[in-house]
Parts: sequence; C-alpha cells; structure tokens
Amino acid sequence: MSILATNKVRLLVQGITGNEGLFHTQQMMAYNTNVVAGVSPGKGGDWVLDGKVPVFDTVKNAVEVTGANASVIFVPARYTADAIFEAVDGGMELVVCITEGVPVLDMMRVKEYLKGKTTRLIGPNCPGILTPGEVKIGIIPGNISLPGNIGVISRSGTLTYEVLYSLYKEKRGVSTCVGIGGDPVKGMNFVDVLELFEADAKTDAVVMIGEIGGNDEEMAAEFISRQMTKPVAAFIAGISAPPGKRMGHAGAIVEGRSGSAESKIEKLKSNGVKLADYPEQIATLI
Amino acid sequence: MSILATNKVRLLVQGITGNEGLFHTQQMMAYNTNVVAGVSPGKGGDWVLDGKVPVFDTVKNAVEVTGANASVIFVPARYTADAIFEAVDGGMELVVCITEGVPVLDMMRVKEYLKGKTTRLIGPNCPGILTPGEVKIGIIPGNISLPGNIGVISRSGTLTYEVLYSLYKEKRGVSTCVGIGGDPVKGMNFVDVLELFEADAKTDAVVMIGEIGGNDEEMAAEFISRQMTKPVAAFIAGISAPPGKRMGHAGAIVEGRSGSAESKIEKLKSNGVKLADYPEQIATLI
Amino acid sequence: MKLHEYQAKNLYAKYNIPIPKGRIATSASEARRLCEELGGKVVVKAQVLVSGRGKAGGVRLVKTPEEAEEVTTSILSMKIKDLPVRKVLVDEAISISKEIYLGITNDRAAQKPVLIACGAGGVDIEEVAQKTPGKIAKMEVDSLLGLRDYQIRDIELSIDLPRQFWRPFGEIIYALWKVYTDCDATMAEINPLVITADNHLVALDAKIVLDENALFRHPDLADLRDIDGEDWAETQGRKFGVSFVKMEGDIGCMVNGAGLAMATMDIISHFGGKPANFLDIGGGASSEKVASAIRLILADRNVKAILINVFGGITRCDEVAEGIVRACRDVASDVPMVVRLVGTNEDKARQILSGASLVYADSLVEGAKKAIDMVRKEDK
Amino acid sequence: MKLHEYQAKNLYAKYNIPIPKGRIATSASEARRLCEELGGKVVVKAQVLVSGRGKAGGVRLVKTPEEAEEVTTSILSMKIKDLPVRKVLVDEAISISKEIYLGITNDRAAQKPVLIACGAGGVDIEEVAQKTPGKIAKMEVDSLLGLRDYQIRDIELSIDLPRQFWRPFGEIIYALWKVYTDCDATMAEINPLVITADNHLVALDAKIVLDENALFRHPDLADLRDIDGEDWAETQGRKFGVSFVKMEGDIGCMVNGAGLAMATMDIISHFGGKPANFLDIGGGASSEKVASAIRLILADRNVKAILINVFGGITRCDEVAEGIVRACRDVASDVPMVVRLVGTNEDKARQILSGASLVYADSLVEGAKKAIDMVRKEDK
Repeated sequence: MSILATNKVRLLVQGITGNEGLFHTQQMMAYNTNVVAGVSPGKGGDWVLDGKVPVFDTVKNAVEVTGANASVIFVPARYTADAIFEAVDGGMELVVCITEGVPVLDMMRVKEYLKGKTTRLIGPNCPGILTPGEVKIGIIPGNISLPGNIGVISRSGTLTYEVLYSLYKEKRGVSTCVGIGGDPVKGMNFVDVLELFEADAKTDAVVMIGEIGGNDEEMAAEFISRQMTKPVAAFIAGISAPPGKRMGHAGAIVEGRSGSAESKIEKLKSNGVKLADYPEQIATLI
Repeated sequence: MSILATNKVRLLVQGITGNEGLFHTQQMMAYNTNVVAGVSPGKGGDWVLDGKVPVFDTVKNAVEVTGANASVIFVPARYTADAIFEAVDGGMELVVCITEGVPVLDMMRVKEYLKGKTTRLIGPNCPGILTPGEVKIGIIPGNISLPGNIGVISRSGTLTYEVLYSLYKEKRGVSTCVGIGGDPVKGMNFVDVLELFEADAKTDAVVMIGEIGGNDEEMAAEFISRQMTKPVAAFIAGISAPPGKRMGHAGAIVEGRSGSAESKIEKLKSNGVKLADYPEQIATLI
Repeated sequence: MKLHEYQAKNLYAKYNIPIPKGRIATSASEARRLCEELGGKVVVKAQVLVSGRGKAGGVRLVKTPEEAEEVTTSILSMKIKDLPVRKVLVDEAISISKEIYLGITNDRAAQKPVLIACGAGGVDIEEVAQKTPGKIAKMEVDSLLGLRDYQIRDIELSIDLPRQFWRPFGEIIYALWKVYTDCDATMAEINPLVITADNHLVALDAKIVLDENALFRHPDLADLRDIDGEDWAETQGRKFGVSFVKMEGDIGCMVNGAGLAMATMDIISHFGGKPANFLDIGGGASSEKVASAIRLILADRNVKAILINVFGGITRCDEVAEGIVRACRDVASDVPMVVRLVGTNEDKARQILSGASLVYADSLVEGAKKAIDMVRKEDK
Repeated sequence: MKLHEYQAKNLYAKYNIPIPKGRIATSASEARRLCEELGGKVVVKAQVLVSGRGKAGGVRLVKTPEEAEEVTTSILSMKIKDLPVRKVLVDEAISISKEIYLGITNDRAAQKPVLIACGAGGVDIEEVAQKTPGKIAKMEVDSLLGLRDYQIRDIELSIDLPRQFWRPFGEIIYALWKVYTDCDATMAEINPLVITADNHLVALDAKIVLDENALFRHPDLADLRDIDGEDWAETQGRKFGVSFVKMEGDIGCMVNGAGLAMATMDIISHFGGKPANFLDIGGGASSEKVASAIRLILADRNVKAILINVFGGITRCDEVAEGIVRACRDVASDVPMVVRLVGTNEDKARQILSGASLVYADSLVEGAKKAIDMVRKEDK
C-alpha cells in the first residue's frame, strides 16, 4: 500500500470545476484513482466529466453523500486557506493542496488550526502524491514512474519529475513519491514523510530532493542519522543560485547560517546520506 | 496522593499582590502548600508575605527561576483570559482559576486554545482544590475537612463548604475536593474529574454537587453508569428555583429539556446515583 | 443584559442587517404621526424585556393612523408579565413570503458559539425544534478561527434556502456573527428573518442578550440598560451588588453563594415552607451590603420570616452580623429572623448579635425548620 | 515586495509608532529647504531597495542647509549595488541614548511569526546575534491567538529594558505586530528603535517586506511598488509573469519550475559553464510568455548560448515550441539554442521545431554539455 494513500481512497476534488481541477481530475481518474466527488460553491447538483463525478457546494455535504476521506485542492490562492479549514472540519484524513501563491500568514493560521487534529496536509504549492500503478493524488505525471521499492520525497515540482524520469529510465521502481512543496510554511515536511517511509514495508530506500532556503533538510539529516535504517540519497538544488535575498536582519537572525545549499549538503553527507551532483546521477546512488 | 495535586506541587500565584491573592496565598501556605512564586506585572523583584514569596513580572520568568508547575489565578476578570493563556504557554500542568465574572467569549477562546495542550484547567469562578491534610490550591477553608476516602466534586462554592462541613461533622474523610465552578464555559467538568476519582486508589466513593443549568450532570450520569465502579451520591441544587430566564429561543433550542433540577435528578437516579434531598443528608448516603 | 427590540434593531442596522423602516413612540399621538409618515400600514409593537408579548396582545397590525393611535393607547396601558409597557416600536408593515429563524448563542455542551437556523421561523420555532429537530440546522464555530464562509454555505444548504438568497443571507449571518462577537452577546437572534413578497431579506424582529461580565468592554452598550423596564427588586439588587429574584413564598432568604442560596430555598421547600426570594450576597460582602439586602427582603410584604444562612469563607461572619444589627436598627420591622452563621469569625459574630432578638440555628436543616415554624405561628 | 524606508515609516506612523520628523526629497535644493524647515541638523538617507547603503555612504549627518544640498547632490548621483538613488529622506537628527533592535518575521522552522528584540540594536545586530545569541530575545506567536501582553512583558524582561519604558515600548511592539498582520508583511523591522536623550522612543529606521502572494488583499500597498527602484530585468520578468534573476555568466537558461531551474544552473556549473540567469516560466506557460522570456534572456549581451529545459507536466511542450519559434522570428539573434523538451505533447513540439536551427538534447546532462560546448566554440 505504500504511504499516505491507497487505491481504496475516496477522493474529493475541491475546486473541481476550474480548468486545472477538471483536467487533473480526469488525469487522476485515468490513473484509476477513486475520485468520488467534487466541491465547487454554487455548483452543487452539477455533474462533471461525462456525468461521472457529482459536484457539491460544501465538503460537509460531499462527505455526507459520498463518504469522501481525502481531498485534493485546486482552488485559487485567495480561497485556499478556507478550503483547507473546510477539509479539516469535514474530517479528511489527508489533504493535498496543489494551489500555489497562498499567503504565508494564511498558512501559519492553518498550521495552528491543524494542531491536535488528525488531518495530514501535503502542500500547498506541491505536485502531490503518486504511488505508481496504484493511486495518484495531484499532478505528478503518471507515465514516468514504475512500481518499486524506492520512496521519493521532494520540495520541488518539475525537478521531482526529472528525478522520477531518471529512475524510470534506469528501470528503478518507486513505492510512493511525495511532493511536499517548497513554500516556507506548509503541511508535512521531510521528517514527517521520512518517518512514514522508514515504517513502510514496501520501501527499501529513499530519495530526497531538497533546495536552498529554510532548514528542513538539516532537520531531515538529523532525523536520518538518529532514526533511519534505510539508505537515503539526496540532491539539493541551488548550489549555484545567487545569494538569497535575505529579509532584513530578522531573516538572518532567525535562519542563521542554515539555508544555503552548502550547509544542507554538508549536513546530509555528514549524517550518512549520499549526495548526487545532478539529478540524473541519483539513480546510480541507490 | 489523591487527584490533581500533591504536596510536591510547585505553586505559582498569578495576581499575588491583590487583596485576595495575598490573603489566600497566606492561607494556602498555612496549609503547608508549597507556594514557590507569585506573578504581578510591574512588580517583579518584590517579595511578599514577610519575604517568603518572590514576585515576578511574567509566568515564564517565574518558571525559569522557581520551576513552578501549577498556577492559581486571582487576577481581575478583565485580565483573566490572558492570565490563563500565559499559564498554558508557561507550561503549567494545572491551572486553577478562582476569578469570577470572566466574559464567556474569553472562556470559549481559552477552551479552543487548550485543545491539544496538556494543561488541566479548573474554573474559573471556582473555589479550587483541597486534598485534606496535604495540599490546598484555592480558597476552600482548610479546617472543615478530614483526610479520607471520599472524593468530592462540586459546581458550587459555599455549597461545597456546606457539604464538606456535614461530612466533617460525621467524621467522614475526603480524598480530594474539587470545586469545578459554575460558569457555563469552564475547564474540567464533572466527567473529567469523575474519571480521575475512578482511577484514584485513595478514593472509594464520590460525592457530586450539581445545580440547575447546562447538561454537565446529565453527561456525568451517563459516564457513571458506563464507566464508574465506585459508588456516587449527589445533591442537585435548584429544585425550587424560579424557571430559568431562558435566552430567547436559541437557548431553548440548544438546551432542549435538559438543565432543570428534575431532569438532572431523574437522570442521575436512573443511572444508580443516590440523591440527597438536602446537603446534610449526603453523609448518610455513602 | 437584555436589550429592547428597537435597540437590537439599531445595533443590527449598524452592521448592515436590513430592518424595516420604523421608530419608537412613547405616546399614542406620536404613534399616529409615525403611522402617517410610514404610509398608513404599520405594526405597533410593545417594547418590553420579556417574551410572550405577541400572545399578550402587545403586537398589533394596524391600517390607519387612527387605528395606530387607538391601539397604542391600549398597549401603553398594558402590563406584560408584570412589566409596564412604556414604549412601542412603530414599524412599516412588510408582506412576507417566507419566515426564517436565525440565532447565535453559547452552546454549553460544546463550549462553543453555535449558529442555529431553520427554514420555518416565527413564534412556533421551539415547537418545530422539539417535534422535527431535523429541520433545525446547527453549526458550531471555533471562536479563535471565527465563522467561515463554508459554514455559512452548509447552513444555507441545510435549510434548503433557494440559491438566489445565498448571498444576502450569507451577509446577514456574517453580520450577526460580528454583532455577537463584537458586542460580547450571549445570544443574538433574528426571528423571523423574512423573505418579502418582492424577494428581499428583512429582520422583522431582533433579540440580543449581552454578557453582563463583558459590559466593561462596552460602556456604550451598558448605557442602553433600561432600568424602568426591569423588575424593581432585581434592579435594586444589582445596585447593591447582590443577586435577587423575587418568588411567591413567605420566607425571605439571605445567603452567600448562588448554589448555597438555591440549596437553602430547596430545604425550605423540602420541609414544607415557601421561599420568598433567591438572594445571593456573593463572596466577601460588607456589613452595608448585608443591611441593604435585608431591607430589600423586608420590602416584600409577603415575607413573614427571614432565614439568614452564611457559610463564611471569604465572607466574614462578623461583617454579616454587623449588617444584621444595622438593618434591625434602620428598619422598624417585627419580622422574625433565624440566623445560621458558620465559618470565618463565627465567634465574633455571635458576640455582635448577642443583644439582638434573633433565633439561632446550628445547621441548615435546623434553620429551615425554625423559620417554617415561625411562619406557621404567624399564620395562626 | 520591499518598501522604501520612507514608505515603511509612513505606514508605521499610521499605527502610532513614533518616527522622526522628516520628508522625502528628489533634488538637492529640496533637501536644502527641508533641512532649513527641520532646524538645520538633519540626516540625509538614500532611499534604495537594497541593504548596505550606510556602508556605501548613502546615509549622512549634516549640520547646515548648504551641507544638506551638497551631500544630497552626491547621494543622488550614487549607485548602490547597481541601483540608482532617486530619492533621499531628510529626517531631523535625533540625540540617541540607546539603540534597540525590534523585528517580526516568519520563522520557517517554527512555522510561526516570531518577534525578535535586542537591547543592542544598530547595524551590527547580525554580529551580536552570532557572537552573543543570548542577547537576542525571540518570542514565537500563535497566529490564531495573536500577540498577547505577557509575551510583550517577557520580551521587555529579556532585553533588560528599564521599567519606565515598558509602556511605550509595549505599544510599539503591539503596533508593529498589527502592521505585520494587517499588511501581510513577511518582515517588519525597526532598527534602531532608539531611546532619545530626553527618554522618548523613536523608530529611526524602518524596513518592511510584504508577501507578494497576499498583495491581492492590499491594493493600496501594491501601488507603493517602486518600479524605478528595482532591478530592470526582474521588473520585466514580473510583467511577463516569469521569475528572473540576473547572474554573471554567459549561458542563458529558461526552465519551468524553480527547483528544476536551479538544478539546470547547478548542472551547467558542475560541468564547468556559467549560467547567465535564473529563469522560471512557471507552470502552464503560454507561447507568448515563452517568447517574452527568451527576449528577456537575449537582452543580456553577455549571453552566448541559451539552454531551454522543459519538463512538461501542466506545461505543454508544443506551447513552449511555438514560443521559441515566435521569439526566433521576432528577435534577430545569432545566439545558439539548445533545447530539451520532455513530457506533455513532446512529439508535437519536435514537429513544430523541425524547421528551426536548434540543437536538441535528450537529457539535462547532454543539454548542459552542448550549451557549454557552444560557448567554448564562440570564445575561440
């Protein structure tokens, strides 16, 4: 079953009647993902995709009728926080938020609200989850990955595809790929997902794709050295990026020296993680 | 050790420099309660009660210096919610709030904030906790109770003393007495405390003192029938009270028929609780 | 603290909740003039702080200024549940196509604010709630997060509101939520919220109860208190800082603490007596407050005996005793008193009272029985 | 989005944070006049959207109107980190008895807003933070509950602020918190916040960064954007809806997705090349956007080759191909291009590009190597 979702999922699409929502619902269904409902305020009662998916005005209503237990969010950024709150109140076990451009203050409020609740949030600004051959929640292309035993976690979008594709070309299979998104304030982080991979019987090794900024990778390095028995290989993007535009002194004080590609690479290496120089190299490291 | 607190407690008094705060701190110390600090914004650095208790400006500061792990609150009603938030953020395991007249919206916010946190809140508008012969947190007179095996829970103030006194006159000892307060929105309720008494090796029977309004007693009755093995006796005040001034239709819709003394007495009786006709009778029922 | 309908409507109007055109009148001639201004067809509504005015004849539809004058004369001479009517609200009459119930209150069980709506509003709403609870939509709100748009949509769905009204209805719900939180209301209600014949939403009635404990945050709202419109004894009680509710019996009670005060009434009833009032002097009462409370009890001519029951914790028994002595000195009264004082400074109190002609009791049961006996003697 | 110091100060002033008397000047004569108005002793401060202006000589204390004119002439002719100075702020000079640092930003690790204060403010604050981190007080804030009074007291205690300043300092902290949340700032800073010689608190400098993602909520703040004060290419990029950062190399890059764009630059560097820019066209880019992006790359005269790397997911390769064709048609350029397109509609894209004189690559490694080869050939 790999991590986070199975083909038993009863998926709800929030923002299903938008262009992206509709297109990717089709793609997810083509991958045999069990999409049971859509939500689009004011359009409850409609059916989309040749009458295959019923649309509801609210998550609560959709859950009452269809028993949805997971949600993927495609609503515009200004409504995204509300959509996440609604999904949490609706009792979703898993929420995958694809939308990019969500205000950071909204996300900080979301994070406070999630405390003490059982909902797992992936994203926002992420490509979602793909368990090859079984289920796809989000927008990761389904045709560049084979089922297998490598877990993939990434903060990036298209860079994830690049890595999946390079594994695919080497005929290396993936248990689950989780795109956690690159926003500063988000749902699950590297450590949360590494924990799931460590516990997952179908996963034997993990590929981690990070980038500059924040200290998620540094935290992950510590977790790997402390808790992981499975091998981990990583690529960190941004070693040649221009020095970040720091936010005044405050940013420097809070982040200190962490956040640079060098800091992340060094920390990961010293905790036993193999580092790739470029994405395509990663298939050779595990 | 009975429930909620022992003589190992390291107690902090918020609002220690006010009249009530100072008087009752003295009383608690006279009962050998381990008061380690007081908080009074703007008075940090002072010492009160003949230099026995240091005063701090904030809970955080008091905790850093004295290792306080429980707090009792005597601050004016308009600052009470803030004082509770501060106590929770300060990592208190137990907060006993004596102050009466706290706005209900403040308390609803407090309740949301407490979710997922480990702090236990008693009150507001309550007399606090007394474990006879061991520790006193609050304002329950210490001289009307003997150590023993009866747990007492009450929504009322002076009525609690009346019941304690009648047990005292019959030489019946008390394990712990918890005054949970009568406010509509508060910390621990009957069920929470019953659960602790059920699990407490020092408690063999429980006395419960309720009153009209709300449905805490009804919930307690269900809990007692489902989960309690220890005998419970109760007194419910208000059978001759004028019909409550209901808050419009809304109150009636929300509360339905529950809330009256009859409803509570009937519900408790039918779930195996012995009911006293008047407070002094309760000692004869257990 | 309850507000009058017209006060609640003014408050709602500030939050852009649509209300009928209307004004307050304190005389029949004023009502007549308002009726003319409003075009002839109006509703005259008694402004009293109790419910049930409709059934008491305090709300009347009239069609002419003459009729308005006549009806107002009659309403202003009414008493509704003992309260005199001193003002009427004259509102334009509205053609109603549907009545909705909308309210927000504190749900004690959930420990949260709860929004309540029903597609069948009006005076029978409580019956609807009992007989067909499925028709009532309830929505708990997280008071840190506040009311969210999707919760409003869920309510609208639950009461089968036609979609054309979602937007204006949603705005009214949100405004009512703002009133509730901004003003520290414990209850804010619109019943009925009507859809008019020409498809507008209008709040036809309005009811707000404010949290007494939060009035310090709202001096402007505290000023709205209508002392003339309240029960006299309650107002007096509030003035002295005691909690007082008049009842029908003949044994006056003075107790410290609400729970003990109720228990004292209960025990009087249990042994066959009838309490004349609920009176809680609170914690740490001064002798002055005690004296005022006794005077308040004695103002009730039905009172034939007084039972004073004080369990001193914060409250000092000697203060109470001094209050009793003072009251006995000030008021010429031959109503007998039974006094039971336990706790802080109990001995001092006994000393202070040693000269007074009082009956002592050691326990609550004894006190109640003695007071009942006194009344029985009196009655013979 | 960064605001200028004077814009940030105006915003702070609306929240009652005390700022020095001062005004903006765009010419030396204006600065001279302002200096006269302000009483002679002023500070002339370059308004640029980069830090380090002090060390670059962009902040000068002057004592006479003549000196103000002279200094302003010099500052207005400066470039600070490539950005021209177009305005100066002329502020009254303040006698300082103590400098405090105060800031609020988003703490990624805590996923919360964090308030930072230090009793030793000023330009060396980052050094203080590194050498004596104990001097820096940090306080995480729950964004649902908001900043509470006791947190402010904790901060005041932590930086050993004398008690006489607690009240005004607390008001400033709370105001800064309001600015931060009301305006969706990602950073709001006062450094230094000074205690003046006569014991007042004044915000001597002000820095705000706004969340670009939240500007839709703040059209008034969005209008404050100073396009002239920004890097030209970045402004252009934003206009076309792409993310662009100029660098020092000679291989232009166009990629979809920030992570992949960085990885593309990294791989160029890894094999010995030098990227000329970071350019992310985002997801689902149109042919028009692609064409604009290529024109933007070609505007940099250092560029000797272009590497286009697109992994089509939401982005359709055929759209990208059409954009390339369009750009080649519009711009007369002999800069060679390496194209690597994988994913959605990859075959269609190849067809569209079949006529163009491009070099194809199947993998990112191959693409990078080919681009580097082209530059080397060029260099010979």
